[in-house]
Amino acid sequence: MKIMNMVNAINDALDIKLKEDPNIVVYGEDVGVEGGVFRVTEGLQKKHGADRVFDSPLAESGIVGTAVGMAAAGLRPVVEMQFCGFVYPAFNQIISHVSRMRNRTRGKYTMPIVIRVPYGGGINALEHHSESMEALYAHIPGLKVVIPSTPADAKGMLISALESPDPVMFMEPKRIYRAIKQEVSEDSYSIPLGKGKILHPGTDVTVIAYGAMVREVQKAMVMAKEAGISVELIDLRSIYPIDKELLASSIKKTGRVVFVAEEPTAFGVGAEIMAIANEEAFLYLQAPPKRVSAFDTIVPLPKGEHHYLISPEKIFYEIERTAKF
Amino acid sequence: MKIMNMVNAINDALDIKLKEDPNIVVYGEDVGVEGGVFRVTEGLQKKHGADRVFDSPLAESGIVGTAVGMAAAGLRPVVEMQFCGFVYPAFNQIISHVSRMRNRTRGKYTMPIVIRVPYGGGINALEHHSESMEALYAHIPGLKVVIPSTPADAKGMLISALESPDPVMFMEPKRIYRAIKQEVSEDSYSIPLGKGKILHPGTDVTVIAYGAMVREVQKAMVMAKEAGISVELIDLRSIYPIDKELLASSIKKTGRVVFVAEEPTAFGVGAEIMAIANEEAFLYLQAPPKRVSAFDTIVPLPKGEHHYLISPEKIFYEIERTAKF
Amino acid sequence: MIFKEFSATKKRLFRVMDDQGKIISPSHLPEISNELLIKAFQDMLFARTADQMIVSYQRQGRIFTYPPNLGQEAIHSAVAQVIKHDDWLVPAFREMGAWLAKGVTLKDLFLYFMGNETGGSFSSAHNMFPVSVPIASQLPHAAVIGYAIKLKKLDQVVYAFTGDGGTSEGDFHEALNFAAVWKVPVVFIIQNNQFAISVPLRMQTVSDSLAIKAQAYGMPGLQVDGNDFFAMFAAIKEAEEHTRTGNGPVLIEAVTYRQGAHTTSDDPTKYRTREEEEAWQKKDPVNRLRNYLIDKKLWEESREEELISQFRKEIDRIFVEAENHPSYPLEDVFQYQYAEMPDDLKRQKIEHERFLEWSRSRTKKEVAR
Amino acid sequence: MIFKEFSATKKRLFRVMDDQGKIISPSHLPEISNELLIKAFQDMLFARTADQMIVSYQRQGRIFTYPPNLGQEAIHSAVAQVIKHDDWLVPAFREMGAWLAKGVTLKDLFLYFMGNETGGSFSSAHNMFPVSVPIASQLPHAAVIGYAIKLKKLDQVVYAFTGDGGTSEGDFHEALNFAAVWKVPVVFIIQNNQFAISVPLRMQTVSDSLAIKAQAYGMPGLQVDGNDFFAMFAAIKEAEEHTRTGNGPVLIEAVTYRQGAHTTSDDPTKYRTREEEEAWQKKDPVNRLRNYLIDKKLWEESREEELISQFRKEIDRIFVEAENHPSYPLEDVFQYQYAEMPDDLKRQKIEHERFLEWSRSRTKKEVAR
Ligand SMILES: Cc1ncc(C[n+]2csc(CCOP(=O)(O)OP(=O)(O)O)c2C)c(N)n1
Ligand SMILES: Cc1ncc(C[n+]2csc(CCOP(=O)(O)OP(=O)(O)O)c2C)c(N)n1
Ligand SMILES: [Mg+2]
Ligand SMILES: [Mg+2]
Repeated sequence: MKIMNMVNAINDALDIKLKEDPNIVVYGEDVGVEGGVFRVTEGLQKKHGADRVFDSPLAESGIVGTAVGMAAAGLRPVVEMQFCGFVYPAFNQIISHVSRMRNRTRGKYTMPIVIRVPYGGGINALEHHSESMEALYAHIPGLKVVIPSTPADAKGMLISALESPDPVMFMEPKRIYRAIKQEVSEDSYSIPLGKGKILHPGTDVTVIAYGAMVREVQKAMVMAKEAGISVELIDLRSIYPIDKELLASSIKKTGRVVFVAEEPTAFGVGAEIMAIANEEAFLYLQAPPKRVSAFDTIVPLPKGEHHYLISPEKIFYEIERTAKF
Repeated sequence: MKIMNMVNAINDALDIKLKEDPNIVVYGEDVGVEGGVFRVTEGLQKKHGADRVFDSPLAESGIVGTAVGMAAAGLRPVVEMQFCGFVYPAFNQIISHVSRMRNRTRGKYTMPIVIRVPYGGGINALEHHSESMEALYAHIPGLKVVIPSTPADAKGMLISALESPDPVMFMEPKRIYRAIKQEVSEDSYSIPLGKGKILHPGTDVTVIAYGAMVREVQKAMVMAKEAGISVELIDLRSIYPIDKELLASSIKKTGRVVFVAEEPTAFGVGAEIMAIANEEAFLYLQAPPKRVSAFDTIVPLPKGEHHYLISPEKIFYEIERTAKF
Repeated sequence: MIFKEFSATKKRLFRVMDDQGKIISPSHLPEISNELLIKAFQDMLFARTADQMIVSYQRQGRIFTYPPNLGQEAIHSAVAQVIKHDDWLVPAFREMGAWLAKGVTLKDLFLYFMGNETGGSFSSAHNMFPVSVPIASQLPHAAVIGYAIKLKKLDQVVYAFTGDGGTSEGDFHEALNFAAVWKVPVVFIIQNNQFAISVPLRMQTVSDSLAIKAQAYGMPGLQVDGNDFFAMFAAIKEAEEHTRTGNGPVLIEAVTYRQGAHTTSDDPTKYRTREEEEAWQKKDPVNRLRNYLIDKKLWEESREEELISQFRKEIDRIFVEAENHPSYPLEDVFQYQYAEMPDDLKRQKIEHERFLEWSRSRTKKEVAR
Repeated sequence: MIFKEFSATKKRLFRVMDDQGKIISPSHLPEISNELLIKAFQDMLFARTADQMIVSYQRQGRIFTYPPNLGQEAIHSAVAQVIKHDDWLVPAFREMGAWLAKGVTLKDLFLYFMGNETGGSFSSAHNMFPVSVPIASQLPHAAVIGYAIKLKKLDQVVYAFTGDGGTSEGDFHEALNFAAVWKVPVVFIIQNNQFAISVPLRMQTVSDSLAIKAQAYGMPGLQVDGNDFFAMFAAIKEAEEHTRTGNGPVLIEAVTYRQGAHTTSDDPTKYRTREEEEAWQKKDPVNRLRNYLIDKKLWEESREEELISQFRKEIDRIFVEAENHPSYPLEDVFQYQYAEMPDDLKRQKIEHERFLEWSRSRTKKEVAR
């Protein structure tokens, strides 16, 4: 065991798998010499060679598009998109090829590609640097979309992603890249994709969150506890496939749902959670499932971001309203 | 009044507005000489000149990106994306600029751009030619996303779009481009964006649809009537802004909701409808709101498409199940 | 040396024979055995026959949309004669002759254009990508198969196709740049058939040629008469050697003409003149090579008729076979989307099957009434 | 004629003065009045002073991330001297001197980098786009402002910036192609500062130059010493005349060096050597022009110190003003997203205000306890 933050944990997972699997290559803008703008790939080029960990030209469509060719030719590319706001140029490659090559070729070519995407707000960033667009990927058939909330999960989930026969959007909540430290095993271990996790059992309200919002919910839970509300906290971890079973059983127990995320609200992940609550546990619902997510506007620059970010207090406010409904 | 199909009606709207507004320019791949692969812009270049209706190089990001420049410089570009499956290269321009320029520049530059997108399945098309990706656009703050279901609506809604101060994704259900004919006024008239419409009042189940699915629901309603189920049919028309008021009042009345769309189900428009049903009418719901939409797979080629398309019978099946819940 | 001599920067079109099939530049006539030459010609005939039959099947409503290859066969045949079993082919969608060389069966091809996914994977074609419908999006794939080849030290090269229209897409640019920077073995072939659907080349780009775009990436570029089999063969050969020996990618612009419609749903009379079409028909690649072969006594017109009727029988037999191929089950819509089907998809399938059962029993009841 | 004489195809860098500021090609010395030349130099000094102060404000934690301009000022000043009031500027994010010429106020600039949207719109700058963070995505905008200019028969040209890294993006390609095909008045300027964050040019492209990429679009391309004010001024002047008179777009590669970090969060020592940095410092554009001016008795070192201290006072005054600018209200998050706020957004705002009210009363209660 070793104390790691999420950056260390992701780096460790990459390091381990680069050693284990000669087909893995890691590339993207600045991931080589520089080790990535968030230093996530730091040291990997030195250790594994510039053939396997390297910089690419500044072209996201090219980065993902080349990954498609590599995957078809038997490699396992891990590409970094520098920020969630810069994945868009690669959308055509992601939707038209990465997500559907297996289906289109009836399994002849598969796409074991991991696309790493630092995402989310709260880091006083420039415009286009704070986006949370996981819902877009979750709607595209053929992708897996996962988001860890702790260093230990990040490592185990990334190792799973690096063993996944199908493409994975591995979204990294950059706000907590270095904010959370914990003991993480130095071994190679994997956490299955597609499974959520009950972080805290409770009886009154099911709160569903992921990524950086898990920590915010945990802060809100202190207030909830004071107010005598028992919260069951679920870390969704996987946006698609989504763990309906876990969600259903928790919602059936509590009858109340609060969903918390950084994404813009309309047509987001939260909507799917609302749908699931109905489809899976309609007769158990005692209050309308509630979305606590961002306004349907662009993320403001730092000076306005406090208006926009989801605060623990707001989460508590909605938990309380739902509990009292 | 004149008998028109949707192709005629859209052409007519463009023609009228090209005459009225000297700032409108219409361009895209094959829209000039050829009049578009669906002949929607047929004759417009002859009438309005090659300066205002013209072909562009084959580059969707360039097409939308240039529209941004034109809009900032005071024009009103109407661009055609040849198929919904070919918008993806333009995603970066749509998300990073079209949708947010007004907000980023605090209104200094606005984006009165109409992006026309023929979409949907059921036309025996090649791969990538049958997609229904409206949910992706609906999730992006700053866009309007509208879909007509009749020639008359298409004309009135397009005229509104061409007068909108903000960007509109104008999605055209190509399956019914020529399938529905009706009397359409030859005048300039507009139908406000953001408003749905009750096509058929009813008391037992609210069925919400748009685009080509409206007609399929109408077929299912014949069966429902036979089965003694009174369906209230809402044509959503606008995906964003979404007409929550109309939805809420209908759902409160019937207590039952069936949503019908061609899109893949997970994280789609249907999820938002499920959320709205809960947020707006929780206490009135008598059955779990139901989504009747496509599997979360790519659209099969024509020989497999019958497995995938939503049939009137399936719609009826779900209406009945919901009515009997 | 052709790439040097006719470098795109010199604005010279590389040709070996004239429009009638007379050799105008004997020094550039590539070495090619008579057998291979005759095979190359027969390949062109076969592809052309299949192509024309598919168009007529389409008119009969027996297949869906199809993009005719008529007039572009020399390009495909040149690649076909050079490409090796382990080499990769990354197609656009209009180079049937090259696909056949990679082992695509006619049956798969027919199935695909009949709208049956079973065919579209081209399962029998080793190291070949599926057709790429989103224009130019296949080029980054091609670029980096080359990287995998380099990394694994394999003896392979990649042939990648795009059209003239495809050169306008950002992916064209990104792909060529990646390939050049990473110095990988790829032969990029632009089929400049003068049109992207209805849009003529001059509205696509105003560069001196398409080949000259190679300059932007620091790779050799060559403009070739794509209707001249010898020129194409020589160009592909040299490109292949250049790239296989570690010198990085090359770009070939094959100047040709799409004699047919863009696809079977297109009507070219809307955007081009009969005169233009006729002018290009005079440069038809099959006729040119035939003239040459007849002149050299390597071919007789009489032989051709028989051969073609043989081809036609064979093609039709396979077409009927494809028509009788079972249409695919519901299962197939689901099973290939992920390696392991997510629960959600499983449930969608089960729910749909439940509906189908209900539907069947309902129909029975209706019938019973 | 520079564009002909030094056409990118000839692989010659256009320079007028050497690294010390000595004129090495008098025939190319552009006509420029002494007044304008001194203004150009003072513009460079001002921009550099502001730039350096912003970096130090950032170190003090008074602004957020900032991309320093150090070493690239000659390019911006050359544009600043040529650009007209009605001309358009489409920036990337590292050409402050050009922004100031378009009327961007320092206060807006500071507000923007302090993270206040109010500044980011650059409301006082006529015909100027906001900063474009997604690399190269601004270039298609620039391309087609030109179309609007043509259509409306306006007397305007567009200046568009990108970095060397930006040339790899598909949008670079699409934009230049559109502009050339539509023959619109745009001057594309690549600031080749040798790096895209940590990635050196040779890993970005292996073309002979960036200017030569113009070949791919059929437009003139010129590689200029971007640290040579005279060369830049002459190039921009000629480009402007060329494009304003209806000859279509041009591409200028300005060869320079980013002397500072990529942004204030970057550490260049990770990816480049001290030697390299020092070699480029010797070619510093401000020093070169200063040497020239002093040599020509147009400037005295003594004057500079005073001027800079004056600049510093002014800059600091405005900076403090920006710091005291009211932070923006909740309203501003919502009100600019659409012309007319959709009901949904209105409700989100109202709901949030309700929460804020609850929060305030809760805090009061806590305090009361
Ligand atoms: C990204 C994308 N945009 C548009 C289309 C529609 N489309 C299909 S073929 C074609 C023209 C292609 O022209 P070219 O590259 O010259 O190839 P050709 O058809 O002439 O062989 C277009 C616009 C598409 N398939 N993909
Ligand atoms: C589409 C996109 N991808 C990645 C980034 C992150 N990024 C910001 S600046 C930069 C490098 C830009 O290099 P260059 O174009 O040479 O401009 P310079 O910074 O040198 O002025 C990168 C990769 C971005 N802003 N946009
Ligand atoms: Mg073509
Ligand atoms: Mg740079």
